[in-house]
Amino acid sequence: MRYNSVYLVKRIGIALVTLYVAVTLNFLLPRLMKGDPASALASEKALGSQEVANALKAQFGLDNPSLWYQYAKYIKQLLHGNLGVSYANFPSPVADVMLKALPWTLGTVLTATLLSYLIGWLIGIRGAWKPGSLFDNSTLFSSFFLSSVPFFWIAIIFIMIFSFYLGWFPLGQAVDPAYDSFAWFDKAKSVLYHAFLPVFTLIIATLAGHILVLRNNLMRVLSEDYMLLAKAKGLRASRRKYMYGARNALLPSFTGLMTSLGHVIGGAITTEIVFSYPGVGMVTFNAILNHDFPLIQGSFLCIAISVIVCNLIADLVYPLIDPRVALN
Amino acid sequence: MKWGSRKTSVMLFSALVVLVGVLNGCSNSSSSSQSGTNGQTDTASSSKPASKGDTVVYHLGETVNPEQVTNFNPFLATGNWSPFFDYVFDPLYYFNPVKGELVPRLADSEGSWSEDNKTYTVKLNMEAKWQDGTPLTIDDVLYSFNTLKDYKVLDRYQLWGEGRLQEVTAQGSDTVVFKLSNTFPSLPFYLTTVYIVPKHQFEKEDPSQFLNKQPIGTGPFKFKSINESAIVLDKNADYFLGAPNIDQLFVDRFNNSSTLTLALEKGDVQGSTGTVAMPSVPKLLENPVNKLQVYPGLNTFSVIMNNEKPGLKDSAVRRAIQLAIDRKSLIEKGESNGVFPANPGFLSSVFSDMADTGLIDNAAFAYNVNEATKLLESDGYKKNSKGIYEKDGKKLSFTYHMAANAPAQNKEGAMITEWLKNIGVETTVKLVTWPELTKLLMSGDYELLQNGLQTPPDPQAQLEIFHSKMTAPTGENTPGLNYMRFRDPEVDQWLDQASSADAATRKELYQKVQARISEQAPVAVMYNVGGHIPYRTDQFTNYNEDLPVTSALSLMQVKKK
Amino acid sequence: MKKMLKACWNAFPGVKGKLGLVILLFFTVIALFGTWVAPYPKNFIGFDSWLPPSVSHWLGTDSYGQDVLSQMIYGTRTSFWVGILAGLITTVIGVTVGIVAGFKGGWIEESLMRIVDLFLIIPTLALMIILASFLPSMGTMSTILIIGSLSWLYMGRSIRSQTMSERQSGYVEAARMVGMKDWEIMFKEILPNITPVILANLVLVTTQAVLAEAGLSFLGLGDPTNVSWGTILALANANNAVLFHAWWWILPPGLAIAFFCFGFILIGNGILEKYRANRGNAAL
Amino acid sequence: MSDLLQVRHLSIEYASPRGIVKAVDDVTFSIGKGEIFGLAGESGCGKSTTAFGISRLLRHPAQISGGSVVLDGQELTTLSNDEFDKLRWSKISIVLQSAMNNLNPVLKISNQLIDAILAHDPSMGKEARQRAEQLMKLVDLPVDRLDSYPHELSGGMRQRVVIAMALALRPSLVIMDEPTTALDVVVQNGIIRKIVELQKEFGFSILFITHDLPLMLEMCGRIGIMYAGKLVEVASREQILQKPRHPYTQGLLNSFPSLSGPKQRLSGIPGHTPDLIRPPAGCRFCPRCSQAIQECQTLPPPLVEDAGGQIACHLYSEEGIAREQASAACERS
Repeated sequence: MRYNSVYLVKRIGIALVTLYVAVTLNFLLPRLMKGDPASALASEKALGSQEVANALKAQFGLDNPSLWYQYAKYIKQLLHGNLGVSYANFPSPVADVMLKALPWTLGTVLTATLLSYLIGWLIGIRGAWKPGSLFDNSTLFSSFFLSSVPFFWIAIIFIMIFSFYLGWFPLGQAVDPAYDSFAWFDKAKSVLYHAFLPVFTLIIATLAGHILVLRNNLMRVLSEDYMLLAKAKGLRASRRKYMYGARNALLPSFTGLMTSLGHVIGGAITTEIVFSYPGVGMVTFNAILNHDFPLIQGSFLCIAISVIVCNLIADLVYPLIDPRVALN
Repeated sequence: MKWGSRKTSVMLFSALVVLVGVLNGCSNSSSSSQSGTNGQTDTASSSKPASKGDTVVYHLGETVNPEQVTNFNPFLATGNWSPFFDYVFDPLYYFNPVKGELVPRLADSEGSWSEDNKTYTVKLNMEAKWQDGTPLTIDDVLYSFNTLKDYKVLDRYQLWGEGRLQEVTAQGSDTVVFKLSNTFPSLPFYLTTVYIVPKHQFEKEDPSQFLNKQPIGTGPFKFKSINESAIVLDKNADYFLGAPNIDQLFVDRFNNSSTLTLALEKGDVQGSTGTVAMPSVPKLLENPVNKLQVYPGLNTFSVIMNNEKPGLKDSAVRRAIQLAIDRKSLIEKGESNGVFPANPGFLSSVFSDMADTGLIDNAAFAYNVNEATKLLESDGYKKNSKGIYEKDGKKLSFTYHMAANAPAQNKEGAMITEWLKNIGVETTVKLVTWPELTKLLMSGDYELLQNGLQTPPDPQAQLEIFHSKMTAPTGENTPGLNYMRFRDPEVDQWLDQASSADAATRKELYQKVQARISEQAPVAVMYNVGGHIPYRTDQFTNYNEDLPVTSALSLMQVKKK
Repeated sequence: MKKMLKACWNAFPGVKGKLGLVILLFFTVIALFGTWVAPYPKNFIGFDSWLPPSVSHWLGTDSYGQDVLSQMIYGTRTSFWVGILAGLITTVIGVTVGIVAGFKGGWIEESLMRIVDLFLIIPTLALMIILASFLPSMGTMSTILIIGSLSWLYMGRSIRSQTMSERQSGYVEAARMVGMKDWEIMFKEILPNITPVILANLVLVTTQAVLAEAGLSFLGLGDPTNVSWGTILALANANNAVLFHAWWWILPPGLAIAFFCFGFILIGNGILEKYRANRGNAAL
Repeated sequence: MSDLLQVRHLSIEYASPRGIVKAVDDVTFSIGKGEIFGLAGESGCGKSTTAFGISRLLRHPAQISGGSVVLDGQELTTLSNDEFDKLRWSKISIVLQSAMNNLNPVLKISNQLIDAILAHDPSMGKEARQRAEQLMKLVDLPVDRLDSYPHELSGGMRQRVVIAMALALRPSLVIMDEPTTALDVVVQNGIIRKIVELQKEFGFSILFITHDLPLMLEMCGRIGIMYAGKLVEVASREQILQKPRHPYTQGLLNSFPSLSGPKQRLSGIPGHTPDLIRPPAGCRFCPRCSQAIQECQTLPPPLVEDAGGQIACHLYSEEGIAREQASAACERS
């Protein structure tokens, strides 16, 4: 499958521009917040001695108020992969905190999004294939209902039922406390066992949207002539349903797959709090409440980069499933 | 054991890829490894893969955020979880909040003052050894204190501030001499805030940046490893005050108190050092196995008032506000009896001998709506059409600042603003983040602000909050905690005398200060937050109730049932 | 009066539309007349805590001793107004951006869509938290402003694609030849034609607004003196309702949000179904 | 010639919110082996519905409500779906109208050709590819085009692929529903000539559906005219050309300009098609028929079979003929 180079360059170009704008916006956003944490931190921790406040300010690079200076310093640091040092948790480097937190969020969010899309599609296909059937109506109405339920409410309900009453799953956290002493296989099992409920919550919370989208797309595709031709050709139902129907129906919702990532990560913030899951959500939330500029920038940047990368991957994979795109 | 952050994240990705494959098969794999223990009271914590031999493991639950385990350097105020140092390191003395007294740790016995009260000598207990085997030396102690002098940023409590420590020298190989530039009777309390660090490890690093990922202390527990769910500590078999009975101490990490409380109820965790959702405490106590240790503390939550603002200038208004607050129901409804009644004279009952406990339940300051309205009317305030008190055109309407994301605090704030409306004082609530609250307090850009005032373990420091040297006019940042802009020359005079007086005169002076504070009511106190430690007694016994039960010295003695 | 009712009844097409209307009316009644209906005053702390549902307290009491039912009724008002007003603000912005981008095309469209893509990247909830800490006080109005100004992204895109397909149709050419100015064409010609899509999107955006408000209050950024379904849930979680088996404190807010949004979505889909029936393309 | 396809009293109905629509009402005709039979009529007269009814491709809510369809002596309407599937494409294949999306945009041409073959003979494997190449040559398309995607081909080429696909299993009947309507005239001519050529070579019969009467006259041996769900006239090409009997057929012919011959004013047919939910009592064309007589209002005209083919019009029923001669007489005098 040879790529059309123009398409490739255009896609990567857009990704880079978006990344740059995200970086700049990322720099400005926390600055818009009132209250500069260094002086607050200084007063809180150093009980008001002025030299201590100045020492802290110098360390945080806030001593020179000019925005351009801070911006230049920020970009320079970024290029060295150094995301600066967190204020509220001085002197821990932001990169360190993010590196530990990001895999957990991306792991759960990506798995949940992919599985939710997969399951949503299967249900959507089966529903649209026999419109008006009991299955179709029941999934339709339940997905209407499910699509309007808050993430964290589902999380609380699942914990109440599966963890607290039935005890099938742990109450939260990401791994078993005795994780370090486990053998390789037990470690993997512990991770999966703890990740199951959060992922399951994210799936249920996002499932409805995908069912609706694909069902609408497939209804439209089914009215196309090539579907009629496929039936006339006496092809097996499964081939018509998947190779002809679903392959065309998933195209518009495929791009939606990655752009909804930002939304899912947003939702994951509340889920991680309820599940006490050490992801980016919790770090971002505390950073914002503590006005911790570097950590806010770090977490936003990581989220922005991961979403941009995923979108780029989606853009590159898209021509593989829709030949019309690669050649125009 | 390398701190596994990089390894864990790589492992995680492979694990989560496996997740996609194994998810459907998950139900059987999870049931096989997890014997389905159900809710309520169950015996052993859920049977994870059997740990080696019969090592006795004590699980302690805590709300520890990911950013709080990025360093284990006792000098640093941020990025670490402070109770950790109590387990792994030793200060000279330990301040026992339950009894309000000092317990010698690295020090052999109580220190002794010179005649002019300007030098304090402490004899060390040389039995102590570093966990990597090297013995403790006097240089370690000198290094730990001199670092605070060299790195201004690290001296949070200003031990080397003016009028305090001048020099720390060794006398022989086992005695430390603290020379002061002025009399500073609370020095021993301040010594409890400095943990002694191994010089041979720290001198190679810059103590203000050193993350100390492999901490070596002298304390009862040794650092073993850390992962996303727990900090693992092994027992220090040759701890000089006696080896702990339990083999391993797991600090289970949660990022919110609700999950922690559920773990406590389910038995996954045996105790906590205190951040439990207070309203769920009564439910915990219904189960006979759970106990709650409560003791007063150094943090007094109150409605802080800017005494320079119009309306709040008159002490009558401030007194009325204090009387309008139903402190009893705040404690019962808001904090479910997990906190202590506050002292209108502000000094915490932790310093039992110094605090004027009579003031605490004195009827003159109890919840009394018509007394409050009478006070306002006698001061010339009249109710306007909308039922708000007014005097020569100025109505009693204030902004009421509170911390965002503290549901319990917000609930209590809503209760207080409701009560203030009952006595004709109007409020508009403003929610801001924690750092902003401090900024508003410092700059005085507030009228009423609900927050806690935390001080070091020293009665003098706690009362000096009301000293005029600790404040600045509204618009300027206050040097100290006197955010109320409260000035009273007599209080200043009493406090200055007390700072260098002997114990008896200090007690009497403090009584006068407390009486004046309760009269002037610069702040409307709510409750005193100390320790509220829930712990289970079904698997472990021999907790030492005279100490915080989950502190290092108590956990040392804890035994499996 | 009868005729007006009849007209309004079939303004909500299909079984779905009618069911949705019934649910919506139920919540509107509670939102408007809640104060008289609620058994106890707002935020009234007068009972024992953790009482299970009983005759005097249909939904029991919470950890502070407040009657959950009356809190829910007062909560309806906040969530209702947040949903409606934030939904309207979002629709206004979304439609304007969508139509202008769809109609004008060229660099205007490109820049607008780049902004939309960018904001889609950053999790809206995180952005809302930042804005929340930026505005002076966290009253219900500022919640509405925050949600309104940040959730028009999906709508903008959907309206833009709809406008682009309208732009090719004949009446737009005719209008241009008659000499109508751009904005006239946009708002007098195209807008009425895509109203069904706008209505369908309005409905979706309103549900998102209610969910966003619940999220914000859950994270503690709601207005504490006011009560909404989100704050009830936040307190339920913070005060460990699960431990107390207080299902009567956890379930109602979630179910209320779900039913409220369910009603809206039904209406939305009813409109879309009717719209698709006579226009034949999936607009949402 | 013996009949390949006999359609007897076929009726197809739609359940619409306003009531039952009788799209096809009691249609009877037959197609001989190797014959090109045309079915013409205004859009909405039920010709496509008839074709889809025969090949069981009706979409919900349409369903066959009566009549029989016999192909090669085998009754189709009573077959189960699986049995019918065996017939699909091997006995009956179809060519649809729109060149734009009658091919699956995301599959290569080769896959779409081969999967029809494999559906009926899974063991084919490698030779299926050669069959596909033969089919491409058959319709004069370059073989390397097999590996390209539908959007890489022009409208005409796509239609040729569909025709090749229709002939993949040598079906005995090919239904062509307006195969060339979406193409420009030049390409249409090429396609039509190719169809006729292939028909001669393989001898399959064609049910050719269009509203373009001149095209049909050029191509089909026998032609059936449908109006509002009814088959009003079936006759040979010459019969229709020289002496169309049914007034509607005459109207249709008059509304097409003839390229040669004098320029005359075109006279279309006034009025519009009746409402199929409550069709008029008598002959459905009566309201628009200039030669309507008394019975037309009340009595649905019977289908009369005679030398010239079939006709459903009172003018040609027994009483009708008598009155006809009478009126013709007075007209001549």
